[in-house]
Amino acid sequence: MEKQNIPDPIPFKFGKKLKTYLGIAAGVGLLALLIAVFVQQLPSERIWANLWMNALMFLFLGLGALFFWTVNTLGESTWQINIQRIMESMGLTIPFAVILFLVAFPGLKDLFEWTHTEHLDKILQKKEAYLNLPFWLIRFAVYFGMWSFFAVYLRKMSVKNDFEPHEKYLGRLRATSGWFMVFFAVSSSMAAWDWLMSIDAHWFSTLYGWYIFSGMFVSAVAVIILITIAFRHFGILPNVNGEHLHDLGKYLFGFSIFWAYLWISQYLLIWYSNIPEETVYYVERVNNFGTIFYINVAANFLFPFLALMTRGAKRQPLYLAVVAVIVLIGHYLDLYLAIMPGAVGHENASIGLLEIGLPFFYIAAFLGLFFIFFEKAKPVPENHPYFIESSDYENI
Amino acid sequence: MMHVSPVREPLINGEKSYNDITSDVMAPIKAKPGKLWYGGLTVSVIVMLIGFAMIGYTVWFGIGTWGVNRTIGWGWSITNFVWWVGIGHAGTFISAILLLFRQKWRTSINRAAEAMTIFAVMCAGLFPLIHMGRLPLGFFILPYPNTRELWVNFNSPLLWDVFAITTYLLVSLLFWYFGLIPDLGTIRDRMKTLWKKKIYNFLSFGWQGSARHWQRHESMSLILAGLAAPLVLSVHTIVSFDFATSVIPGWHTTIFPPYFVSGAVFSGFAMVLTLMIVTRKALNLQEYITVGHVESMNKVIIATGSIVGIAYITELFMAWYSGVEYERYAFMNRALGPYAWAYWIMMTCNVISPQLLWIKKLRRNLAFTFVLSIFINIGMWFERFVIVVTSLHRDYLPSSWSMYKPTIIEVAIYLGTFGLFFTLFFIFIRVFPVIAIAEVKSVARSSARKFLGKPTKNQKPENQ
Amino acid sequence: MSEENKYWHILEEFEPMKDVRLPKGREEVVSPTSRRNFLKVLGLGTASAALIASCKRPVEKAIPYFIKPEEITPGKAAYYASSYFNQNEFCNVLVKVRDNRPIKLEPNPKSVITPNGTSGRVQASVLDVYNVNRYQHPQKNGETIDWETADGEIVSQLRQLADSGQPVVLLTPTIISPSTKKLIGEFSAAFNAEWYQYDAIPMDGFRDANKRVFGTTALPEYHFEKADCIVSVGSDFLGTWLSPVEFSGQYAKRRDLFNGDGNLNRHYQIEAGMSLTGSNADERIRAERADYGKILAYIYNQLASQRGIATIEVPTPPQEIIQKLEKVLADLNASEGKSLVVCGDNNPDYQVLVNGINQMLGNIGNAIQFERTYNHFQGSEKSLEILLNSDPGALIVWDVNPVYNHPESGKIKAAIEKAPLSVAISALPDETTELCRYVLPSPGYLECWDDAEYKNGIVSVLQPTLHKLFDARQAQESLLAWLGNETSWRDYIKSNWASTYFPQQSEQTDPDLFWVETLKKGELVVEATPVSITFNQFEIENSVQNINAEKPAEDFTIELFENINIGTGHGPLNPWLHEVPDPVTRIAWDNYASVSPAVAREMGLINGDIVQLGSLTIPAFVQPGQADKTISIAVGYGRVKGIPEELITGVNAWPLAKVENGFRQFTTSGFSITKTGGHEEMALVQGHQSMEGRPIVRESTLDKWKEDPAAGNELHEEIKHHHTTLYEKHEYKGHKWGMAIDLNKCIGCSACVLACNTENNIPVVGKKETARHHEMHWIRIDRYYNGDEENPEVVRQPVMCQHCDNAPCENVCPVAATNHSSEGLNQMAYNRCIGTRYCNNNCPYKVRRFNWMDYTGADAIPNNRYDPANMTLDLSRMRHNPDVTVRAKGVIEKCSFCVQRIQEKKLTAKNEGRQLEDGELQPACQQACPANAIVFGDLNDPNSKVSKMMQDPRNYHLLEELHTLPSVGYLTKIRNKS
Amino acid sequence: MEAIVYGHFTDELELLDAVKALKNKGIRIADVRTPFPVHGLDAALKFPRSHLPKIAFAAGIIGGSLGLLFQVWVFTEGWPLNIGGKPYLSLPSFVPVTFELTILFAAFAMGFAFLLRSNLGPGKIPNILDEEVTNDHFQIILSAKNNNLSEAELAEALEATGALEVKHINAEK
Repeated sequence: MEKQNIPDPIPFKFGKKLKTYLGIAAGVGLLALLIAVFVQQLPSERIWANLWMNALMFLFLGLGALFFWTVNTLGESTWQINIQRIMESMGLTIPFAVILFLVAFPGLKDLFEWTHTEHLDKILQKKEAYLNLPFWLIRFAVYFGMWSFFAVYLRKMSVKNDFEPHEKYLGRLRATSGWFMVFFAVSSSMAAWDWLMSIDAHWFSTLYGWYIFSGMFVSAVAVIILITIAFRHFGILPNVNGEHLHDLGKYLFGFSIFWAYLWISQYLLIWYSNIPEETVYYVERVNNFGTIFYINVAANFLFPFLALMTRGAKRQPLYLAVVAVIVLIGHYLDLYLAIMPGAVGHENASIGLLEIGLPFFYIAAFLGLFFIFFEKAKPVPENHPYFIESSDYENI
Repeated sequence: MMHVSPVREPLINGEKSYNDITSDVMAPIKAKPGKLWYGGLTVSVIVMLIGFAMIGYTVWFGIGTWGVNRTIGWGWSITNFVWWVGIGHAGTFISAILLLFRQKWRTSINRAAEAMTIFAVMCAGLFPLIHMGRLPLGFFILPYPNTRELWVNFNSPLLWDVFAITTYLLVSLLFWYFGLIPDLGTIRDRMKTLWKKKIYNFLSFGWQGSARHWQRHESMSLILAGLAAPLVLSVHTIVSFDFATSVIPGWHTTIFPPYFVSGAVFSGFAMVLTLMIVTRKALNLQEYITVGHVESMNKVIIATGSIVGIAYITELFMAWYSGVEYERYAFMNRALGPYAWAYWIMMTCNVISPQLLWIKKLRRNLAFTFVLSIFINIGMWFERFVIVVTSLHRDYLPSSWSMYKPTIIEVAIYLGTFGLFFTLFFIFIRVFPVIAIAEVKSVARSSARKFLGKPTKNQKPENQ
Repeated sequence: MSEENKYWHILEEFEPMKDVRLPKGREEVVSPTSRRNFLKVLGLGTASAALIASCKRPVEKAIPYFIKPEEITPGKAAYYASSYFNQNEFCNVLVKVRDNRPIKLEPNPKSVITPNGTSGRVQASVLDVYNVNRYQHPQKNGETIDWETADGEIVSQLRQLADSGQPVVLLTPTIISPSTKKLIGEFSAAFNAEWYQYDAIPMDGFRDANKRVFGTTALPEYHFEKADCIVSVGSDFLGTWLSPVEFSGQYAKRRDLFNGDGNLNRHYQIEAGMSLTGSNADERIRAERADYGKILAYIYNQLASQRGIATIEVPTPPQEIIQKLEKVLADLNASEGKSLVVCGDNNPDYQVLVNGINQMLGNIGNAIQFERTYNHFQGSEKSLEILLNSDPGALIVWDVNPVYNHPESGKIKAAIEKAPLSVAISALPDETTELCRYVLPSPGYLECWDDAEYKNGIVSVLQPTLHKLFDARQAQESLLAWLGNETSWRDYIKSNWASTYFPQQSEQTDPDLFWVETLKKGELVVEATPVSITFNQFEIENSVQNINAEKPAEDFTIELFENINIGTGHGPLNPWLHEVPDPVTRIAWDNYASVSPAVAREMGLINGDIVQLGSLTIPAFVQPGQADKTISIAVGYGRVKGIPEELITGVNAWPLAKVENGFRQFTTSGFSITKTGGHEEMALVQGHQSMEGRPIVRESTLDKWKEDPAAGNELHEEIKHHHTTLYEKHEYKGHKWGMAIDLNKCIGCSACVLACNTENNIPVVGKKETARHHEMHWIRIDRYYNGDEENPEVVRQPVMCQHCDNAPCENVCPVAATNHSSEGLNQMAYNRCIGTRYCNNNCPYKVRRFNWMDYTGADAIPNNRYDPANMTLDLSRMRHNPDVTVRAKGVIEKCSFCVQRIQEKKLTAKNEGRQLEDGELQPACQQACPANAIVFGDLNDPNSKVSKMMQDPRNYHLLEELHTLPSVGYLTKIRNKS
Repeated sequence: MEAIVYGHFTDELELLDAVKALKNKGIRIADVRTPFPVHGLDAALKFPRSHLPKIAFAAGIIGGSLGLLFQVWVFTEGWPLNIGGKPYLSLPSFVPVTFELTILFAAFAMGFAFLLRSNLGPGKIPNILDEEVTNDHFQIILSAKNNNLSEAELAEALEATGALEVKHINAEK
């Protein structure tokens, strides 16, 4: 195929207009929160649960992107070089997620049954060696410390290569990605246990960590897709062509299926042997959160599966964007299902102003930070040896 | 053409021209087989026949000739089954998933790997049949219409296996053979003797390399890959269901599906390495299956091996975290009970040893890789042994606890499947191209710096 | 129809008897048939008839199946009242007969003595009839001869001897048959013959003690149900002592918390080896065998001094035992007149002390009564000595095997060889018959006419249910023949009854009808004159002297005991009895020397290490709770003569017994153990002894129970409360079968196991296979130890298929061979099973059994049979229950809740147009259980006993936390200990 | 067989240029034969995308739904059995078999479609003009019939693109 001549990139500017938009969005979010607290006077656990849920979602986007970038680096793949800066900048939001978590900390007692050390039943006493606040906090610190470190360091290496191109930076990128992968493999699961699974303190599932990871990854890809399409639209990333969208689309498609695979694996196995200590988790969700339970599967599996089956679908920007948005909402619901039944309970939990409004604040915060970081560096790592290769390949 | 960055390591060495590729790969098919080959084949056939004899013995006298008992109903038979199926995952993984991920290095190994897959699945498929108490009535597991309108139990993971394994075998065969067609055409046109030409012509379905055929062929391969990728996952997932759906501590755990799959790919790649490192020497294909390929495969091994390792640890931790005494005991018993040795062999071979591959030198060291790959094969066998036997031998009621020791019969049957496997493999390397000729050609240019075409009589010198 | 002749079915009815009107409703008494059964019978029935040409009813006519004889309906079972007696076991039974073949023995619920259940041996005894090793013809010096010549020769020789005045000796086991006694009397008169009775494990010491203390040799009858406090010094009264089946029932009555008043008895067991009874005790006091005397004397002294009776001078038992005894004494005093002290030793002096103690406690007349005294255990060592010294001219040995089981068998051997005429009357070849010149085959008891007076005034009948399989003749018939008496043995009995018992009763007015009615009932109870007793205090002192005279035991003491299955040696030819693991050690097919863990550790012994004990080389077994200085060995093993190779197991321990001042004793001291270095793998079916702290058998104490009936069972409520499910339970309209097992009543006797074997055609797999854990039993009795190995507490749990409503096994069968019936049964379609064993793996209870090899010969492949115990020979196969499929190689089998019985009873009820009554339908295990620990019934019927038991706060389900929803419930074990 | 002209290339890039050149001249190309799939060739020849994927999709749907419906029928209509207390319609249990049948049908339907569409199959006799095309030669075939040019002209045009060993096969021969 012949090369279409590519226009020069329009430099990205985090301008006033954009800032005001984000400001408004943030305002809406805060307003929703204030109304929930003072006007609706919702039960405290529901407030905390929402803060917790959104903080997690915020983290997932950054962490997922960081994982996506590192895994591609290790795979020596090239197609993503053009949009690598998006992943880098998303990763840099991780350190700021800490604040959002800290905001929710006062609510830990409301969220986690096991924090009530004064009355723990037999099972929880057995778990106390792991599920106790001090140790939990230490782990919290370690996860964030390491993730932030990797995010920042990797970005540094990547940017350095722009100015003084050198093999060594890429070497470091690869090596560090390797170490990150090792740490991530362990920490992602453990974090899932600590922050989500232990909400239903008695319940346990070995698969849980990987299940949460798959959801995280899909959400991150969805966001990457949205940003990529936007930047392409505004000519910030002119090199990005149908092939890149096609690949991103494939990832969204493939990993939605992967998520579904883990979902059915976990559900089927628990459904099959029907042992109370396990079924209790699903019984609660099927009986009292039925609608969301099924919407979750539909939005995160059936929809993307059917919508992205064809080649054209994956290459059509607008179409792809719509799918990405829906999947993103789907995984927000997935998170809702993971947290609310345990933390809030079906009497109090529901999707209202708070659940719909609050996310805007976090979206604003996320995008704001993202734009700041994206602005700081070149839109593409043009000195990356695979750069040309990345702009010129084709999906057979 | 797609651009390939100069920093990349060439996929094949020796500045091969298209013609070189054809003749190099076809060399073993044209040449007279050597002593080594005949020797190998004879040994394999003998071992295979002994195995079959022992199967006959088992069917005749009953499963009582094995070491299994009222407590441990499955011993080596199912261990071997899972092990072989696992090995049978590399091929399709390589040619399907790596294709989707555009890993070009796969082209040199996918053909042989797929063949290996098919043979391994054949060996695997034997065991669920043999381990039946009433093999002659085995056909009951098929939902065939009968006068009693009695159907099978679609709740049973064993039944799911029947469908999964069959589908996997058939689709892998299809994928593999359709990939072969163009190369068979190539061979046909190089064959001098008429009867060989005729046979290969029959096999090559009349391939003539038309652009339209190529186009369809490519698009079909892609879709087949798209279908095979989830299929690969599903097969070992369903195998893992055999255990995970039960209520036995150590069997019933949700992480099994993904963990079995990565374990399967892990062991599969190990087996591919074991075979390839020998084959490339024997058939002198070093320039096609390069150290680079070995390294790439080693990377997959680290990845999958680590996933498996994490799964082990997750299981162990969750057993404790669950606070369920049966779970806790089951895993305590794995690590410290009478079968602890098996557990630690598994741990050493599957989790610890692959970590050495973080060192680039070792990744690229053939001898080391070969030894390691064999370690992994052993380790993965023991993983299945640990899961099957250690979980069963001490389950809920201590009154029924027991121990298991295989009999010579079981051992012989297991070895017999090796006989079968290698018999098929030896035949394969003689009649089919071990490397996908066309696919290698399509990536050859990126690896060679100079013009590839072979000069023809009336070609102008400056063309060169 | 009336309850009376529900089962009652007798042979006279088949004989033309104008003078007797046939009882009405005979057709009903036989069970209904179904098409399935009928076809089976045509097959199996005719086949078996063809196999054994002489297989006929005692009526002198053959039975062609083509013309149906009026007394046989193919596929319908008939039941005949009869009795089983062997040494220490007596049961009134109903013999289930299908197509001319007795196939099952069931307790006779009308019985006065054993209404509840039977022992395991009784269940297994049906197999003895179909024993290929039986003598098939009379023999002389090993040559087959016919009866005429045999009789001729024997009689002439007897005459000569009678004339020459050389003593003719008749050596029999204890005879409790009044008619036989009468006949023997006539015989002795005619040939001035001496008659001696011989018991392998005698009670002459006991009788002697009674003579000394109470002035009568009678064995009193015991009423364990009357005792609040039972103290047993080495007496295995639930297993083998005196009348175990009877005692089990009495004992269980007082362990019943469900419909009992919670007034449990308290049971102390003082013993050296862990006996079945000891393992059931509320408190077991571990004592050296050699200290029994001292302990009894100590108890006596304490009680005496408290009552101001003269105490006696004796060495005291070890200190720690004295401490433990305080509680015992307290309880004995507390329950004066309502207690019972028993001792299992044949040492008269011990028994004297026991009598003294019971006298003091006022138990005589309460728990111990002299009205209906026991007639068995007539054998006496003293008389045997007389015999041996009288060098007899003729020795007629009738169904006893002293050459094998007497410590001084040498003498007996000599006597037999010396005697000019030696005749053995026996069904089976053994060490003794081997030596006799003439061997006259006698039939099994299911082929015999006889009567039995087990207890004074309770007379039962035995009637044949099968024509004699071989050219055999009852001993009594021989005697009649030799007396030249033409009357048949049956008529002899009949007339004897007419003269003896007919006058004693008033119900019947016509002697013939009386006879018929008795045969229907199987039993007659007449007035018994109480034995008057005195009490001689001074005898106590005498015994004490003897006890003082006991030289202190040095080194190890060996105690021989009778194993509940194999008994004194009549078991070895019965594979069923071999294969049932011992309820305490859980070892099948072998005897072994039980040593204490301490000793084992000290000597580095593990189970199966061969040790040398005096003349004996025997595998050792480490038995928790075993006294350190005592080694227990079961007798009855190691028989070699006349036994097929594969059934020769274990070691003959009889030689270690000894005769001591006129009594046979089964304890000897002065042994040392030496390791030979050899090792033998024993068929140990349960390798792990602890529950690992899992809530498998839940127990509590009586006091706790009184506060909270759910004591020890708190988990049940908790788990029920946490039960969640992702799918709803299936509806069970109509019946929903369930079973409740009262762990407090189960004594572990294994009768259920043997009943199940018989009912369900369970194959026998032999020692090797059992050792490989290929055993096939559908029900097993798990045994766990609690506490220290020194003297652990024992809990038991019968486990069979739990028939879970959420059965993990059903889910995974690829061919749906196992699934749930509409009545809640977890059912197996053997024909559909392809033997993946997946169900077995997935069964948390591990109750499924797999046919590892062709144990039954039911599979199509030739020359692959694995049948170490000859259970698939044509003759042995006659035992099969035609209602139950014989499983082929490679299929899974398991407990079916005796579905064939369920169907049968449902049909009966249907035909009679009524509802099934609760308790009418009993699976084999429940029916055989002498302790009534098992209750089966309809869970949908809120008033059924089983439903009520499931509602009991003590009820729980095994592994209920898995939500498998079993249909079997267990009631917690409640120990009555302070 | 109709009269055709064919020429060889030894470098796929030259082949691509040649194809484009001929197309620009408006010459119809009967067939191009290559030893391996040349990227961009189908674009240069203006081939429409293949329909095989659609066939696979359809077949997959059919296979899957057949599988599912059969299982549902067996457990609810055919012979409803109470198995382990599971509901008769135990959908999660039906997932694996349904999935496998989907794949099986899709794969094989497509395989056969490929053969039929390309008129390939066991024992089919190809019409090989030069055996080198399965080795290292790239062959353009022009047919006089569907071009309104003479063989000579076609040959010329072919030569012009730098084709080697241009050969004629005449109808008569």
